[in-house]
Amino acid sequence: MTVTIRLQREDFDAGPEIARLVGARTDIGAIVTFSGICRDHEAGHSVTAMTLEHYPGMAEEEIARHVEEAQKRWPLQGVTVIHRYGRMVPGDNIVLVVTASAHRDAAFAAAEFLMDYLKTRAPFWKREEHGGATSWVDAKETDDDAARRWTAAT
Amino acid sequence: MTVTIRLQREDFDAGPEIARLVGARTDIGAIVTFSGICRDHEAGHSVTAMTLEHYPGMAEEEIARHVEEAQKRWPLQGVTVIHRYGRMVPGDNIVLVVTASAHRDAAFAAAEFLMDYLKTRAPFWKREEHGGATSWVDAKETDDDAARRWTAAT
Amino acid sequence: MKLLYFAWVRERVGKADEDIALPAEIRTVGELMDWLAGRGEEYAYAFENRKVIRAAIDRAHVKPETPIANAREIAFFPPMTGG
Amino acid sequence: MKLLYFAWVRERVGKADEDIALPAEIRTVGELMDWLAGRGEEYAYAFENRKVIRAAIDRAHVKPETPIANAREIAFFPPMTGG
Repeated sequence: MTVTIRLQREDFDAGPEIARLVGARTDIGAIVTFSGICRDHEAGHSVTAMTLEHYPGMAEEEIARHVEEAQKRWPLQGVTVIHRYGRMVPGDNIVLVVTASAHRDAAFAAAEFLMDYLKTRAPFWKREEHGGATSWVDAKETDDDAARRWTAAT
Repeated sequence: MTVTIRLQREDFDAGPEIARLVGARTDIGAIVTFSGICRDHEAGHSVTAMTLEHYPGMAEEEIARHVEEAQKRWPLQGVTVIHRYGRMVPGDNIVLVVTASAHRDAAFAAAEFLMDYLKTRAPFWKREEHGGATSWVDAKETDDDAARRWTAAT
Repeated sequence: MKLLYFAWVRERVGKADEDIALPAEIRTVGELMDWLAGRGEEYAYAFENRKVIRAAIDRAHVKPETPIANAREIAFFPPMTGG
Repeated sequence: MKLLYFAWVRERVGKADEDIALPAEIRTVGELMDWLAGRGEEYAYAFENRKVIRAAIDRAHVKPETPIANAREIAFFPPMTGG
């Protein structure tokens, strides 16, 4: 199991991250990649920029705990999580999750699981800029609901 | 809605395909990418190579029909499907599906939907090479079940 | 009418496609499979288990009971294994 | 003990972190929030709606009833909005 977790201010590129995760392995059948991108709108209003604050140390540890949990639930061969912090404008990458497995259902499920948990449990906070003002983004109930589906059945 | 469907003998690279789909748009929030890769094993036996035969013309049309169906079901901003044919060895890319949406649940669902349908409805057939022999890959019931879940509820 | 064969159906029939003049009494895809199966050993082998063979008319999936009607191109093949 | 504040909790308190000597009678995270809220206007404002504030002890999520025990680092922050 190849695990890469990185928090960084810099941009990332999905292609090389996928290639790095696969490397010379020939037992991987499915790679699922999620790229989260800064949008120009949010709940009906426009967004001109966004700043992501994080809790250094805890963010890495919390992501690592969820990667471990994903490994327990699905037969994974590799996971990469990259989360940016700092200021981003619409079109900029925010987060990348890559999961590798012999089978596509495991790769899809693990990527969704990790994204739902990053949204609701990883210590990141978004502050939006819109029309000269800034405001902290409220947590969404739909994100909490999405995260809860992974515990409801167990 | 940006739709790209390509059948090709040549390899592809997920990174540039994602970048092409996003382009200069700033309204996309989520990109889900599925890469299907030729594995060195299948149902317990080793695989040294695989040849993909397809029905030219119908393959493109069938994929286009499912992309249209995905657009009806989810608010998508772009879909790219690339499927290779010809001979591949373990580690080679076989298929790429990229879905773009403002929201991650739509992007995930559409990518899974398209993969389930590519597996069971797109006219491609795999012939494996293993230990000097070749054999046609049998369709999997689990793939049929996966495809059926998209119709069961409607 | 053009017939196309893919994967092991193609291998068993021994050709990828052929042009054929159908008897007028063949009205459905299933009837066409029955008729083809009687055209010789290789066809009998290809169509021995008709339940697993899929068909497409003019590049769209159809069922055995689908009428052939004005089909230009009919294809027979095993269950798909793409993706 | 080190206290950390993030996002609007940090903005309201007016600092990102501080070292603090806690009274011995404070045993849980919830009791610590109550005590902090009484430390002045900016704290009262930051902790006015304690139900929405989340906490972590030594970089792991905890609930208000979690004992502080031997915590080295306690953080307070709003619900997370990453990803």
